[in-house]
Amino acid sequence: MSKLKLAVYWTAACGGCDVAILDINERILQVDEAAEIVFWPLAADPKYDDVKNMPDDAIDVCLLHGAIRNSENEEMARVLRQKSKVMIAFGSCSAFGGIPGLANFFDKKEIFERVYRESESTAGKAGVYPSPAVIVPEGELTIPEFYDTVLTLDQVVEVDYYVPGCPPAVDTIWTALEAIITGELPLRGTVIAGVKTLCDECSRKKEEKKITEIKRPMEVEIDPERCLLEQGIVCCGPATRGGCGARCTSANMPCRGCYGPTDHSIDQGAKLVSAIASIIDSKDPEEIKKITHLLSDPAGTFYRFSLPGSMLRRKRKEDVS
Amino acid sequence: MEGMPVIKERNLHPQFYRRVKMLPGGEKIEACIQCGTCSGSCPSSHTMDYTPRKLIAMIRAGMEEEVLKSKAIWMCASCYSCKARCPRGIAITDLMYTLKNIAMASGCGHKLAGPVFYGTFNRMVEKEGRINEGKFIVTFTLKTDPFKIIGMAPLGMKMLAKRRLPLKATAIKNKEEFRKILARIREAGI
Amino acid sequence: MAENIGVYVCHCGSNIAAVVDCEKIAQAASEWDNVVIARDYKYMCSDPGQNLIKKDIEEYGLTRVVVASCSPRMHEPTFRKTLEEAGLNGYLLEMANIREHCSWVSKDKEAATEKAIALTRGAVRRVVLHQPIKEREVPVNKATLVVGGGIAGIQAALQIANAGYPVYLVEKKPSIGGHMAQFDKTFPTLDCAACILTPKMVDVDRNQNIKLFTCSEVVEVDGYVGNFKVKVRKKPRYVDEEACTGCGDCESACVMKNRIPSEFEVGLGKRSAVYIPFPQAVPLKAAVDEENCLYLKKGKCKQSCVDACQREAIDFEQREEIVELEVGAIILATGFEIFDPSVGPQWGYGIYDNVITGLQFERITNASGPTGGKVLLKDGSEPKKVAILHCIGSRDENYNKYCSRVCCMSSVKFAHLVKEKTDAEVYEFYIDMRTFGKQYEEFYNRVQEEGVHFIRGKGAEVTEIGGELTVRAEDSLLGVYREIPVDLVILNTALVPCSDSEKVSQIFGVSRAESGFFLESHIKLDPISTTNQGIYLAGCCQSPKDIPDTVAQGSAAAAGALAAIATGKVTTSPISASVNEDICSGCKTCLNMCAYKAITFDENKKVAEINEAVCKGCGTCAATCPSGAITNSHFTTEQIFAQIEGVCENG
Amino acid sequence: MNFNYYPGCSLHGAAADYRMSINAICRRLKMDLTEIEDWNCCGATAASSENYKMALVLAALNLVKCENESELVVACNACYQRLLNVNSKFKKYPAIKEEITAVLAEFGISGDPEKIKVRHLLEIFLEEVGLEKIKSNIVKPLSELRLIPYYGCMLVRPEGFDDPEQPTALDELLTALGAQVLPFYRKTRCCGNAVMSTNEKTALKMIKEILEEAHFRGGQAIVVTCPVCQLNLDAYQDKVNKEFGTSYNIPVLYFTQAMGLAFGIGPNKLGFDRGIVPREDLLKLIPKIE
Repeated sequence: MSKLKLAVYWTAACGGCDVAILDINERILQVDEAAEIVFWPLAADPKYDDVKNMPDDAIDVCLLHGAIRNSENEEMARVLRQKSKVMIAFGSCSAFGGIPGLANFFDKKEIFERVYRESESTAGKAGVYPSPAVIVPEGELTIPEFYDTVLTLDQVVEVDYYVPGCPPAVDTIWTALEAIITGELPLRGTVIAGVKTLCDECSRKKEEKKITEIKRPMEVEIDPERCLLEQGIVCCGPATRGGCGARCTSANMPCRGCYGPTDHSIDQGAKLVSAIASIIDSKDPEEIKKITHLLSDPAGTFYRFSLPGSMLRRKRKEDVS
Repeated sequence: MEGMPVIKERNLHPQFYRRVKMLPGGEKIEACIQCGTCSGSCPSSHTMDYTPRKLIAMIRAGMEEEVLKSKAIWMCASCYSCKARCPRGIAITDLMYTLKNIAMASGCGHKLAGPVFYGTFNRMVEKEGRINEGKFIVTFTLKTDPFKIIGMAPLGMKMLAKRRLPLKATAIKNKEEFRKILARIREAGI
Repeated sequence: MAENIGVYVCHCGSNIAAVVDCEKIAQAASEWDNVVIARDYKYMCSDPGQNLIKKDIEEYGLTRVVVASCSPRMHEPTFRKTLEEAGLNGYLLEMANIREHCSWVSKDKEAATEKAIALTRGAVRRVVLHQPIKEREVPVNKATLVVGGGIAGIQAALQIANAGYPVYLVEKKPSIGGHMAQFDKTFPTLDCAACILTPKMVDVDRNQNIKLFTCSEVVEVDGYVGNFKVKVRKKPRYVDEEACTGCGDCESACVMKNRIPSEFEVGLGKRSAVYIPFPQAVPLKAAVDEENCLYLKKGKCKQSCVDACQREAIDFEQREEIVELEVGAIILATGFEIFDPSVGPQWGYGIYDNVITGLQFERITNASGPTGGKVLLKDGSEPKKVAILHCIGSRDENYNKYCSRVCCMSSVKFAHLVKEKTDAEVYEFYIDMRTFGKQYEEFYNRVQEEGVHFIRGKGAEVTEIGGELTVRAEDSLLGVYREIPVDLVILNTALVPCSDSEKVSQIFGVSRAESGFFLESHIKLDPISTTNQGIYLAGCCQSPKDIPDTVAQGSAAAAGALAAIATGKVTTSPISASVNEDICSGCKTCLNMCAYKAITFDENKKVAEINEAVCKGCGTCAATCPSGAITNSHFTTEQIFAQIEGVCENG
Repeated sequence: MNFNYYPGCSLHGAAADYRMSINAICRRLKMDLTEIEDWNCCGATAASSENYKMALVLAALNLVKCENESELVVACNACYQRLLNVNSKFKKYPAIKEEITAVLAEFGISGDPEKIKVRHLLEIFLEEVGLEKIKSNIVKPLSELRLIPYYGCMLVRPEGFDDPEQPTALDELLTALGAQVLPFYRKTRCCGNAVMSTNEKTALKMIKEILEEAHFRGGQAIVVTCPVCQLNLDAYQDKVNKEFGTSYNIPVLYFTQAMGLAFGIGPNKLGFDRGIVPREDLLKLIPKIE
């Protein structure tokens, strides 16, 4: 039997997912035994053109991590889709937009203004913005075009499976890789991770969910036994798919929501808003306002990983008349 | 006896009602239930030609001239009892101010003591930025009823004796700009 | 999903058709996916209209039906029945409200029609995802709990007991009778309140089917329609009810005799620490007032009451007990309280001696009251001029927005009683005279003829000028300000919700209106039910009302309860929430959210559980559930989103 | 303690004794009241009567002279209400706020009146200084004095820091000074100043009703919080007596004068001799310092 042909590629992301794959340690040998890596910019030599020259469906499985932020990301996603039998959105960026997706609270113009003009570190001639093409004496130079809106992978190409996480936990990765190696892939569209939310895995004691204060982890001496949310620390666990092994909460840090919503919720951020709102223990509108104002960045907290893939997708664009 | 006064519909001004509704104090007058709590609470309604309640009814009917020429609006002592007690939350004191504003702007009842009093006061403020009470009272009295000055003399003397009438003029420093600002806002109208 | 949908657009006579183009909706609908037939008709709710649907279900093999008409609150049951009669599950129906949401709120025909089309399209999209669900039948416990022993509760209790079913009547005070027992004569016929009330009170006492709990309060209600479990806290009376004969010897012997302001006399009379609330009290038993009994409070008293009682009925060892009851229906008849006019110092209450409330006047004029029925001032003299002020605390944004409904008539009655008993001039200060009941206008007319001065203008201020009480008001018919000197001012105060009504609403799971009174299911068509099935309202706890209306509502509430008891079963709505155990992670976010206490937590499985019989299908938990494990049947996320998408889609 | 301070025109005129007593007790309590730079008249009832925008500008011009997020202490009830009123009016009518802000901006004036908290001097004594501190300064308790607390209308209406009909702040302060504070129903009745010049009869009737109850209650003095009330109740007692055939002779003092007496400050420093109705008899009821 010929070896599985495997590709790993990285679009708008931090690259942590690549490292995470390597975190499976010696089990990488098992992967190597079963699969031939035909494309992996981090670890192997093949170039874009090599991929482009492959026949369609030449790759058995492609793990693509990263959101779609610019024209290059999109182009490569399309190429890899065409060349791969199975496309896996690997990691939160690719599955729901991830951290790069927070840029959807702004638009291209605002981002450029900040980065190339207002930023404290901008020196010299401020206000020169990247442009996709520029004419120099030697001819035209091009760079990828920066998009207004960050997209998830499945907003650009069809995706067969999702492996969430920022980065995916080793166990989650191994489950996915094992399924690939053995060929026992689940139903198309499956999110390869837990079914229930994180609270199911979290060993903290849950008593009564009523809070009168919202606190940040460093502002409080955390009771290591009790549910963080019940201690007033915003934990995204109740609305976040499990499967990660509750690594954060067992390290006394609240869940930040990187595994995204469950199969049964449409919008993780909205679910978090209603869940947090539900447990605030007050009937006085003024007091409620005071409590909620303790949360400094609600949108960024509730949609930290899921904005582009949520119903909101992005901040409303100003109507252009 | 000439019989019951008849108001001809064509002499009414529904637009007056609409205008008042747009100005401070006019907002909720459509909700008035004509209970008279305002008039009953008012320390000066017994001297009014129309009670505050009736004024609201007249505004709603569109009786513009009658309202603006009424003496009642100048009797308001601005004590806000009516506003505090109105069961419909109507800001009646503000409404009275608004009616005075319209009346003064349109020159209605300009000979009444009220508008003269306020006009004199405001001109002094515009000129000096502050009020010298003694000077103001004398100016006002001379404008309205010069003979009254004589009657006022004993109290004036007493005040003077008690060192409560400053003879020194009082004024602000930056009069130029102050006057310009006030002129500018007055030209914006009400 | 392939379904055969029929769309029916109702004209509602001209109610809808005058603004919305019904034909156009039907035409548009006929183009949509799954719609096999779309019609418009003058009255869909009429028999021919319903028959049209039934015929189409058969002929076109319809599997889903959309009716675009009025609010589903009106006719959803009607059309569900139509579907059932044609063999379809009633929940395969969806209604689009194109009357209240379109024609009644718009004059713009084009826009209203466009909106109506959008709403209908939403309904079509949604109905595809509807699932057949079945109503449940639950057995009904035959006993009824009536809370509150005023005239409303008495009427309801007697009605049910006389039909042969058991009733538990729970009253907070030591005696039943409520406010009506304090009244003197009652409008419009002037029969004495006691004469018509006490026979009913005695009936309650004698009726074998009624178990009366006085000095008692309901502290907990669990369960659901047909099967409520109620905990009643029975406070100690410190008097053995079996032994006490109501002779009053203890009362006379009490050290605190005539030292405690009597609640029944609204502070105008004094009582002892052990007392019989009033001569006709039921049960006619003494009770010890814990707050004021020297022995109970300080442990130091010579206990002359114990010595005085030949029946040895005084029992300081009595302790509070919790009684558990099981009932099928509950009637709330918790009544009202009187607005405290001292919050508005302009009325002089609490400042001037001779400014009293209407309820105090009832006691003064009552033959068994503190003055033996004589209308007297504080100094014992007879007033020569009396002012009666309407609307104190009513119709007033600063206090209560609503009209208290009874004050115009009781004020007129007060005027009559003053006239009957004194030679005083009477001035009534009113905003609008509201005498709308049977024989009410006639009564008003009679009192007018007695020479009462009716002044149209609210009494704005009661003050003292030159040592005389003076009412300031505008006589708005004359357009003049008046200061009327009087000797006595009667403030006819608002009827306000009981101060514990919020607590009571939480215990029973009923809602309150903005005014604080309990909220009925439908203000016109179902004024006795609440949103909590099986719990009914009677009397002033729902809104201020006079005795005739209170009695009528008491009977109506009894009829509501009896309907379920007589058939022995009730159907409950199948719309309820459920937990998908495979998804629930046991985060417990939902537990505190249920207003009906339907959610419990299974500590073994570590998942939430919903008791569907208790669940009212409000959807709060489903919205709360962060993992999406809770679904509300008939209101699933998919159904709601399909509807939204249908509404929002252009053209 | 340091506060921005708006005295108002009267304190430089008829209410010289109010000014003196404020200065004396603030020195005693170590409070610094800093008059805002070149303040102008609040407009009283006159500006509002002619043009409500002019009234708002007059008030706003004073407020913008304070630093953002600071407080402005006002001594006169009428000025207090006028200055306080700007913020509620601006909140209620954003368009008016915009218009007025624009006009001020034309003159380079940019402050936001809504950022300034306007407070009455009485409120400051109660809420900032505190009754405890005031009590600790008392050397001559006013226990022999039966005082009528008179608040006037504009301290609490249409808005303010106490109940609009039956406020208690002044009662509390005077009680703390050891005085016998009499129940007084007409404590927020209007003194009629706004109509004194235009409708004297009405104004006299209004004054009479206040004096009537004060007399009936057995008050030895009326204590006020406002120069306008003081002037009306004090200077017109003669006229009231003539008009109604009464013989009222009730001294009217400022609450700050009452405080000064209790603090043992010399009456002359409090302007005590400046009452139209002589106040000197009251001094006999103040204990001598041992």
